[in-house]
Amino acid sequence: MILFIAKRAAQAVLVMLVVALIAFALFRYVGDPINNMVGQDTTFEQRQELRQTLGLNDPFFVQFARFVGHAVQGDFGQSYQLRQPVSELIAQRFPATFELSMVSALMALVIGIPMGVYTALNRKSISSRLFMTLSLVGISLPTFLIGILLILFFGVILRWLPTFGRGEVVQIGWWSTGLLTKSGLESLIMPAITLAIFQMTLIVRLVRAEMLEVLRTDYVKFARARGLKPRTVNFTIALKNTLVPVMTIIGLQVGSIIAFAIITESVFQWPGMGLLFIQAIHQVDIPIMAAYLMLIALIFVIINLIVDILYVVVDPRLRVSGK
Amino acid sequence: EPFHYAFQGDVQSLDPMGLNETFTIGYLGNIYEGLTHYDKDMKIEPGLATDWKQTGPDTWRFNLRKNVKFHGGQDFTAEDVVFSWKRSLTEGSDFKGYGQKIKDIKVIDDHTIDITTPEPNPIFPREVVYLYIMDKGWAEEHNATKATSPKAGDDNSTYAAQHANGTGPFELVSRQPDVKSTLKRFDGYWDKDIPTNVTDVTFTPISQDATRTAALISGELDMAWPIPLQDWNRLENAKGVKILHAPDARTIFLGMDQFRDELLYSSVKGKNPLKDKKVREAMAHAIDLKVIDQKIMRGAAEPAGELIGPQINGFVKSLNTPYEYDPEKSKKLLEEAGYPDGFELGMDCPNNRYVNDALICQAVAGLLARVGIRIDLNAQPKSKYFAKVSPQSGNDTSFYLLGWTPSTFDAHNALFNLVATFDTEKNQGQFNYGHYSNPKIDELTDKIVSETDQAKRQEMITEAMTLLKDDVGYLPIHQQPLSWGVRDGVSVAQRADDVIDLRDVVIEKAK
Amino acid sequence: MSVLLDIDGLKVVFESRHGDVTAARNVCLSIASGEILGVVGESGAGKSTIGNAAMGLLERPGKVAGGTVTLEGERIDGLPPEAMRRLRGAKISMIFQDPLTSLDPLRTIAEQLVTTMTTHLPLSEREARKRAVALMHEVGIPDPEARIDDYPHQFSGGMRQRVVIALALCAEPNVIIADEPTTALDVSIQAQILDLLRKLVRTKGAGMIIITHDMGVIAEIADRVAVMYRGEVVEAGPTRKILGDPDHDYTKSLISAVPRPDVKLDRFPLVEHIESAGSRRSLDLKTHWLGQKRDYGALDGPLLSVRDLEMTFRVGSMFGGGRRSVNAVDGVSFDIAAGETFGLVGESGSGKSTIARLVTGIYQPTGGAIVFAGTDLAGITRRRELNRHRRQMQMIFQDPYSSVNPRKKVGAIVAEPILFHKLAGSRAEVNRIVADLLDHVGLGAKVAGKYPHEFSGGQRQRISIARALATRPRFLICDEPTSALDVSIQAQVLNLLKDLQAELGLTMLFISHDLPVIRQMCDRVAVMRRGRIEEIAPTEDLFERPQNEYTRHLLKLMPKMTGAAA
Amino acid sequence: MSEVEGVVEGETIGVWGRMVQSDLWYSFTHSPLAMISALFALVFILACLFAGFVAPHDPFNLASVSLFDSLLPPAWQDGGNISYLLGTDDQGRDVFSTILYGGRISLLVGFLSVAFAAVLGIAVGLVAGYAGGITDAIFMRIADIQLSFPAILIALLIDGVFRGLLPRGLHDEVAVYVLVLSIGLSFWVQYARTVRSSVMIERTKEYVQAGQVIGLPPGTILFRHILPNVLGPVLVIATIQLALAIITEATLSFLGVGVPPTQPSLGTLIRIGNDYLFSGEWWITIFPGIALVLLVLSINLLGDWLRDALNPKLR
Ligand SMILES: Nc1ncnc2c1ncn2[C@@H]1O[C@H](COP(=O)(O)OP(=O)(O)OP(=O)(O)O)[C@@H](O)[C@H]1O
Ligand SMILES: Nc1ncnc2c1ncn2[C@@H]1O[C@H](COP(=O)(O)OP(=O)(O)OP(=O)(O)O)[C@@H](O)[C@H]1O
Ligand SMILES: [Mg+2]
Ligand SMILES: [Mg+2]
Repeated sequence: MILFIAKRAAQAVLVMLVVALIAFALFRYVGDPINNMVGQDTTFEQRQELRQTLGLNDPFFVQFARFVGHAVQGDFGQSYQLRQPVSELIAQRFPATFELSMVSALMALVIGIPMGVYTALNRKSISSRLFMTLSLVGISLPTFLIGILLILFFGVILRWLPTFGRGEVVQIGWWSTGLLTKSGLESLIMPAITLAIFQMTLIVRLVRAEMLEVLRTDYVKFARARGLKPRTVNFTIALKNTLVPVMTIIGLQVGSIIAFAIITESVFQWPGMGLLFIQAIHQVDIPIMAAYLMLIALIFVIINLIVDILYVVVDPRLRVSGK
Repeated sequence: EPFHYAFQGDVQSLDPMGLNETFTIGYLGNIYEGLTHYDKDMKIEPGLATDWKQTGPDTWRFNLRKNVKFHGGQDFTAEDVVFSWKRSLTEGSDFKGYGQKIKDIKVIDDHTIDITTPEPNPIFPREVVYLYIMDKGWAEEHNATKATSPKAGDDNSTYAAQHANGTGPFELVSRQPDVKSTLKRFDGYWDKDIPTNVTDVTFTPISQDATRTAALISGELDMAWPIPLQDWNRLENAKGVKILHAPDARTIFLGMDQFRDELLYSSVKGKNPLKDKKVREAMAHAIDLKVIDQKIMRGAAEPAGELIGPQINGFVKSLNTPYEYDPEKSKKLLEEAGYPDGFELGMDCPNNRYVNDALICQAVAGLLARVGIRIDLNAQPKSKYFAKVSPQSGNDTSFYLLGWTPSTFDAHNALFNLVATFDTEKNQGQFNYGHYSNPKIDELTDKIVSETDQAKRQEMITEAMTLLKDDVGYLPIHQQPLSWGVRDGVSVAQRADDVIDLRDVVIEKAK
Repeated sequence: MSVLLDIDGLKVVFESRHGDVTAARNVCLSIASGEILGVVGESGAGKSTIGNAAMGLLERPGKVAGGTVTLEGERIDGLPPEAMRRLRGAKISMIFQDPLTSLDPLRTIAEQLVTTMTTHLPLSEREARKRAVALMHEVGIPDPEARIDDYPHQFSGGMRQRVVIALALCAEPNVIIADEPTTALDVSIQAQILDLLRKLVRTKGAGMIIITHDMGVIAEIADRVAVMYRGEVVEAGPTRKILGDPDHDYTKSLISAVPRPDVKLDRFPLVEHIESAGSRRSLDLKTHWLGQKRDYGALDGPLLSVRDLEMTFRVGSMFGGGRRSVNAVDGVSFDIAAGETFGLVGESGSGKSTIARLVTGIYQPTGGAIVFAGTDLAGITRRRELNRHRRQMQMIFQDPYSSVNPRKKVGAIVAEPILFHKLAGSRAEVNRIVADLLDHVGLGAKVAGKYPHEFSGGQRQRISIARALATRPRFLICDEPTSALDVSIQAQVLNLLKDLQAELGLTMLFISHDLPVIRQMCDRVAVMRRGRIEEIAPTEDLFERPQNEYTRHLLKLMPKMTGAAA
Repeated sequence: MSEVEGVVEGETIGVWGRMVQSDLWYSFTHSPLAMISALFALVFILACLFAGFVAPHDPFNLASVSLFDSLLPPAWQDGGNISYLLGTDDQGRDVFSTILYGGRISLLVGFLSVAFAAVLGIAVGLVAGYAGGITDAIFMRIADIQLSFPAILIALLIDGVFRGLLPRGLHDEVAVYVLVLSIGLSFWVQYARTVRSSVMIERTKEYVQAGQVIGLPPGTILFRHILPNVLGPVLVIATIQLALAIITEATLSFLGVGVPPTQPSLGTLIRIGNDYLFSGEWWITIFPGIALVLLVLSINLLGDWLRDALNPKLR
């Protein structure tokens, strides 16, 4: 186990190096940071000077090497725009994104999995067909549209929920949480729903598809033949077997919820990493982009590691290493 | 009274020498002050200087205000002015341009200084509005004597980018980039006569137009801008909010590549049709500014014929009549120029910089298509757009849209940056992406800069602008509108540079 | 004796777009307490279907179209699902035919047993677990304390079958429907299980239906026998009567096809009653594609020679502790001469299937050599070279359920090797060959368009056989090829194998625990136990003069069909 | 009787005959939902393909679009114009025609990118799951790398590279393929990881061993035997991602990579209309929105049906 994790940690480092490499190759195409860093009165020469100072004229692998050199020491540089250490910025933003993602992931799972099971068990019933169809409407509308429609309805017309931001937050150490205040919770509702809808649809459909397969297996039949309670058969036996393949996607989804809450965050002006990142793209704030991408790489490596470990925890067949 | 407002972007840095960007310096103008100050009509009024006069062609005497305290309790003295000026010239500063307008400062006494300029400068008081004064002691204490550098690991701290200590009517309470910044009224502010009754100010950046508008309508904000033009109707009809609008000092215009022998993006090979004045004229007559105003800008813009607007010193009213819309004439001109079937032309356009920028470009493309000029539109976010069209990549464009507000509110700024021949040596024409060039205008521009006789100066500006218009060097489109949404019961002064000065915000007592 | 279960006039149909299939019609069966009813019949006759129907477990598209099922005087067909559920496991239980897929792969044996018990019996988890261990011991799992926390995939087929039995019995039902409970077991375990079942029925006054095609088992355990043929009960009566003096033609032919444990015959007595499964043409191997011989170079020495073969599985969690090794094959050596049939018998889990997989290259041995036709397969690294040799080998798999791809039609499954190795000229010829093969294994050419799940276990096994034959192999490994087949089909298939061998000089490694079958089929036999070979001897010598203690033990336990008319 | 009529392979009944007789067709004709969905999808796709004939206007021809006609409401509302059935957008393009013309781009991008992602992802997943070990580790780490880049950045990269490599003027032609490539590249991981996990289970089954014994090369075993058994979830993801791809395309176009604003796709049209939701010009969003929802709905319902129909056990 320790060996396994050590191996994966080594791979993670490699992954992050490659991510950084690609990132630096890519930054050339995002635009020019200088223009956003200076006012219109700044002369051409001063711009060139600034470019030189920042090392933007260096070949990209020189920039890359410099970045890695610093990153190894835990220094991800300073935001061009905000003139603040990037690690500080990300630490400030992480809690917001994390809380939002976890709440919506939870929402997607708590609604998605039982719904998937239900629709698989009652494959032909009107209600499950209706649900399957309705769930599609949610995903065929773009996220930004869903967000705006929610704002329009609950924020502007009904005025039930705040339209933007995170509400009051409570500071616990470096972590800021919105889960402890009323306005924080209220602010969370709409973004979380917006973010969860897509994941939920996917989970419902996947669980249903896998569940249909598993329900036909002999061991489920045998479990029924032993008179086990339907709850045991459907959830303990069938659902668990369903989860092995579904786990992958759920893992990926949780990862991408964290990583790419970009649109939701910018629609609701949710002060998380996604907003920071989209802002950084607009401003070509290379240090932020680089650090963010590395963080996301790390998150995915960790999530995939967890998923791989979970496979083995859930599926004993994978524990054999005979071949 | 609390005041809660939102803009589409955030304050970029709290360092007053950090970024010379309208919103940021506008916001910091509530915390910091310069020697002079714009009033709500963009007229110069005393700031930290009580009065000033030109004592020689290149010397100005400023008398400084007494009994002014910084938020931290320090006294304001001439030392601070000298310090701030020097700081504006340090490496990380984006205000070198302003700093360089000063050659030297001689301290006469604690509250009197003599400033010399490198050359005679008739509009000098305008140049120091945004040279905000910091406290020397405070900066030294926090190792913030240099402007915050964008580069990490430099010995200067980032303290000044996250903290503020000015003399303005509001002091900083907290700031979280892109999330929220709060100010509170500074008790010790020297000017007890400012109209505002605001005590606590919360500022939130909200980047999405729709979200911002929604937050305003739902009552979560007292004020928000910019409000998308198409939402004006909605806001007018909504209870409790109103639209405040006026022409912006910014003029939007189209520029054309007039220096290459063959256009980069065109079907015409071997020659550059845009060098031909007839073609430029044809384009000018093909673009219906009225319909753009009516349909794209919902009637809120001011179609323009001149590169600068009425708010700008040097504006000539007679030149501001747009080129006449006459597609027939356009076609005829094109035919005369040898393009009876028109041609293809690539166009670059930002899509998140100006009000409805991409839409304007699309409309222009549509209008030009009707006379045979087929536009291939490349609309991009501003960071990519500017990277492409600016001199650093060799002005990689054939036809582009740009907007300009002269930061000094003086015509020379526009002539120098947009119209004068592109020349890196002299730093002129840096925004003249199409390299329009007229030696006569260059000559005039050089003279305007130091001409102190206002009447003569105006004459020269008028001449230069007339030459430009005759050449069809640019195709002005309009002055875009300022578009603020304000809650009923809140009164604000809408400045032509799109800055809200909290000194003028008055909130009616809660009903 | 009170009647426990009474099935009266039962009719089951499978609806399909091509019309309804009646899998059982007018079936009447009943059992009293303390009684064991044997149900025999051809594969696909509807035996399992009846069991499912009685349990209320028929799945779409199957449905009960008529008749009644009465349990202890109460009608249970058409009972609401929840009421039916309470009965299942507690009052009436079923042992499924396929042990390999009947167990939840993700939960330990202990968990599965405990849940079942606590669902029906007022037991605490600890008590349940204790009983589970005892039960495991009862069904003959060695070292139950340790193995109860294993997962199903860590057990051999036979062991899993015992677990399935334990699961079916753990809530002490009165009526047990056992669908081929001992098919996958070796004789010693089979004897144990039969003993166990018998004891259960006798002491607890339970009643049991035992579905099987092993006449030996029937003779051993059943009080009465019902013979099913094409969905109908054609004959029923006391065991002695049915086995000794059958009335119905089908029963007669069935009895005659039972392999004799005592004498070795040249061929299996051919089943006269051939009307099942369409027209079962026999092939003229002299002219048929299947008989076309391929030339292999001259060969001196054995065709297959296995030396000191070793296979160690490492089992255990990746989270440190609990890792242990299983020496599934532990220093095995034997030779098989060309044209010979070499038998491999031994208790379940002794490593027979593992040897088969090693020889075919599915597993890489951890030690030893496999020399095929003079070439050491372990020494070849080039895949193509290896394949050239491997192509001459084929294998019939033990588990008919997972050895055919559920997503492919039967025709495509059988055609694949022919197409892949380009063994036939045209698509039409392939189709003809496939049809012939399917016909020949007794499925009928028409099944080509169906999917495997539409077949009974025995029918699926025949698909697997047809597929193996489709490469015209030189060397055939048969891993329990007929364990799921009824004796008439078994005779048919075994005769086919014998014919092929005679015509083509086919060499076979024949794995089975059915000793009579081994005796009929094999030239030499190896007896395996715990990964080692105990004894190798020519068949007749082994059966007549066993040298080894263990061999003698096995032979003693071999069920005999007393009173068989032959 | 225990024998039923089966379809005997190789009978000469012709392609059409075989199709009508096939199980798939049977199941199709017995599922009204599938038939309605197919009908809608077919009509929509055909209308898009032949937009030039079906649409009353050509919204991509700048010369024919007039700003004067912009923001007209649907024909039945006050101020509507019968020539613009569903109203016009901010540039005066006929919404109905733009739905068809733009639908063509959206469909192209959607189908191509999903196909690209699926093919790539499935292939990688199969190989990684089957081979295991180091191959698996390499592919899965590549997937991790891939996952770290949002579609937006990938699109910027590819767009940048294309612009660098291709001569000027070719950009518009390749714009669509840049989109396809970027969206495809950011989608494949889902398939790869899903397929991989299923393959890891499937490869232990005996039918796989049977294939090995026949001598089938790993490729054949993977694609012919294992693949059909792991396709269930893949179909789910593919049908859902179709919607996602169409929407992603709209987002990317906003960032200046992708289709030019003068030729809006369905998603872009929705995005444009999004700006006009508050101001009362709802038709610019709502009609393309409905078109998209119906399209996605019908394709997903077809996908649901297909997945169930392809699973012999569920028939
Ligand atoms: N799901 C199904 N769909 C269609 N036909 C089926 C289905 N399941 C079983 N059948 C048919 O029902 C008949 C009876 O099958 P059953 O499983 O009861 O046979 P069996 O007597 O148990 O055979 P075996 O001894 O080989 O297990 C077979 O002909 C089979 O083809
Ligand atoms: N893939 C595997 N991983 C771990 N252990 C295994 C594996 N395959 C087989 N074994 C173990 O190897 C031993 C021999 O198994 P094998 O399947 O060869 O037995 P068998 O003689 O064929 O038994 P049966 O007659 O029941 O089929 C058993 O103890 C089994 O648990
Ligand atoms: Mg059966
Ligand atoms: Mg075995």
